[in-house]
Amino acid sequence: MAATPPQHYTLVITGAPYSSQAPQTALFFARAAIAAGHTVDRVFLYGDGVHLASALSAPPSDEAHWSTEWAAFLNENNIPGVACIASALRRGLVNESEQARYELSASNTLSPFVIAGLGEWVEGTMTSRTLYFHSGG
Amino acid sequence: MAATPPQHYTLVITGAPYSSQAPQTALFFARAAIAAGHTVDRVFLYGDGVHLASALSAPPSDEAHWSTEWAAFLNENNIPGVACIASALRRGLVNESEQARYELSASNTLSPFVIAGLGEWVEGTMTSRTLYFHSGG
Amino acid sequence: MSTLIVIDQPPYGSWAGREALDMAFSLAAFDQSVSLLFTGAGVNWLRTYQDTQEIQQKSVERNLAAASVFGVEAIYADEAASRLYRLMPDNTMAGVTVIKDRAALLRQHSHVAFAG
Amino acid sequence: MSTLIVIDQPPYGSWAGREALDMAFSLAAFDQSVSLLFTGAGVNWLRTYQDTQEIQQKSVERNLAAASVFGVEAIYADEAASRLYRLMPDNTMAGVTVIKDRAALLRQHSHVAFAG
Amino acid sequence: MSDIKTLHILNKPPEHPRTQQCLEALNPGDALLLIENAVLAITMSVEAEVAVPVFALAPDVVARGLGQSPRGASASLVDFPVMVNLTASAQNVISW
Amino acid sequence: MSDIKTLHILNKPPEHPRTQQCLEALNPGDALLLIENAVLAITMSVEAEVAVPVFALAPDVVARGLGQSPRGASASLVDFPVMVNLTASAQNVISW
Repeated sequence: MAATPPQHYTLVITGAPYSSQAPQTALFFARAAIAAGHTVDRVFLYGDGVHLASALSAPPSDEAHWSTEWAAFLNENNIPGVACIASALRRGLVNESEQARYELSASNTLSPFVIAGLGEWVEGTMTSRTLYFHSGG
Repeated sequence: MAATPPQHYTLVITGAPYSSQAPQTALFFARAAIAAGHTVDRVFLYGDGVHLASALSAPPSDEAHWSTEWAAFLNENNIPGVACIASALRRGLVNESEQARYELSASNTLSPFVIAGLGEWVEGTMTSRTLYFHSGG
Repeated sequence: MSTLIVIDQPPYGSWAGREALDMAFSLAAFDQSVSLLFTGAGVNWLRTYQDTQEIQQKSVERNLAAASVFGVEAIYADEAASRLYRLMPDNTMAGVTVIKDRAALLRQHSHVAFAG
Repeated sequence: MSTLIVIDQPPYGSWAGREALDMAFSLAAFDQSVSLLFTGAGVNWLRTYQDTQEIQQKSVERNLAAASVFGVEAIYADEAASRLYRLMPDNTMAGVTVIKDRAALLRQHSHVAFAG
Repeated sequence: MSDIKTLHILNKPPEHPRTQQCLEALNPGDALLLIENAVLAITMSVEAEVAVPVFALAPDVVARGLGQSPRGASASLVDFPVMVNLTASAQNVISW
Repeated sequence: MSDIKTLHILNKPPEHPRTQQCLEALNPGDALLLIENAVLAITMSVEAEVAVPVFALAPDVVARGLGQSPRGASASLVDFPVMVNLTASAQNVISW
């Protein structure tokens, strides 16, 4: 197959790890895209997908740890990972400033993931090819 | 309709709040069961249902806060609320002892919810009528 | 670029549709072209007289009524699904365009995103 | 009391089936009577030669093979679903009982719990 | 009421594969309770297709704009106290 | 490859209502990529029912014990690099 010209991607993940396969498929896709010379502009977590950004996940040691695998990939490739703030607040994912604002007992966002608005997704749709990784039903 | 003899219930919730309607239906059911003189022996959170026990959820102020509504109901009626430890650890719900064991940055279990094993559910199936509140697809 | 947001899940049983609606409103807020398609069990979003007081959720009917104000270009409903769920002109909210050819509608948009 | 755990979702795409299997193993560990029913797309749990290395998940085939060791009484598969997914004796794991009448099986158990 | 053998509680929309499996599992003496997304089945008169009593949870029915039952519908609307009674008086309960 | 108008990526099992909607939306010039739960569709030879090229993601196929394609199957197995190429060369992509 002929190589395609370099593309810019925004990847949107709406399925949670350990509930759907979405974060795994998206990670394998992202690695292959980078390897092929494409650019991943950002990863946007929406709906149940925000759970991927949890710093408190502790799967059994003989299972893959999808949050830390994603975090390492984002760090290595300097890719922003953004969890939608509205989805995150409802589902108990907060950073330090939201912890303070809502007077919560802790924060639990895994670096380098950040929390921001849907504007990040809108920007993605305007400037890059946006692909969705949903729960598989 | 004739009143039925008092029953003991175990309620199992497998759907997450702000993702499924399961925790809401289960709460309305539990309130009605108590009001009718039945006993709710325990509420068991399994799978995505463990997110109900998060202490960090912050829904918009004009929406119901299902975690705190459930916590208040459990406190008022002295009902144990148990999140399955295996489901919880994968999904980033931990108490202080699991935080210490896995060297995590915080704990996020809302009192009076506790984290325990599937034995609590097995006990429920043996001694009380066990009802399931799943995600509605 | 024109975006079509597709909602094929019924209201209240899950949050996926609400969050898809937020996506549509957000695009509209940034002056991007966006329309909504309700299909499958999703057409039940469009029924009138939704009274959600007893389930303690906000009515999606009220949210949707604001769609055109927010700049959403069109609200489409799949004809077959509307018929299946007995949605008629007298119990369907105003401003909905019933369509027969979903595939053609998808082709007309350069970007399609499903709820959930 | 006898429990039937029903798995109607395929493996790997979601965790509901895995967690239902843990429920079955847990009942068996407490010496409770428990059986498994695979139906719908769930029958795909029963196919042989599952090689999950590339998706980095543990094979459910290996888990299921341990069911009888753990004390699960029976593994049932719905006949119509098995036929639909072309599960034949030569590509179905050993120890599975194919059944035609799901309703009768449900009636035979005092406690039925679905995956997810 | 105390004659219910198995109470089937369904919360999935009509298109969901579990809905068909539920309807096929209904036996004489059982009852079907529609809650959450499953109340949408009354728009297609599911109660005319099954041979057991059909109940629908009123708060879910009203929320979805189905408080005025479609013509011909005969599902009995019940509130949470009646749902509790149904579960307490049935021999078995299956949540689909 | 660069001739794909819309690449349809399906990850739902055959019974899921979105699968039927996806199959009905396929147009000449499109392609269908089965991933995750959707690869189960090759057991029922879905590629014989649709008039567009059908691809299936190999890691998902192999995980589900379908590495030895059933007789008559003609979906092309692809790896992640090819999936990337497909998405990069299609005019539009829809994730069902």
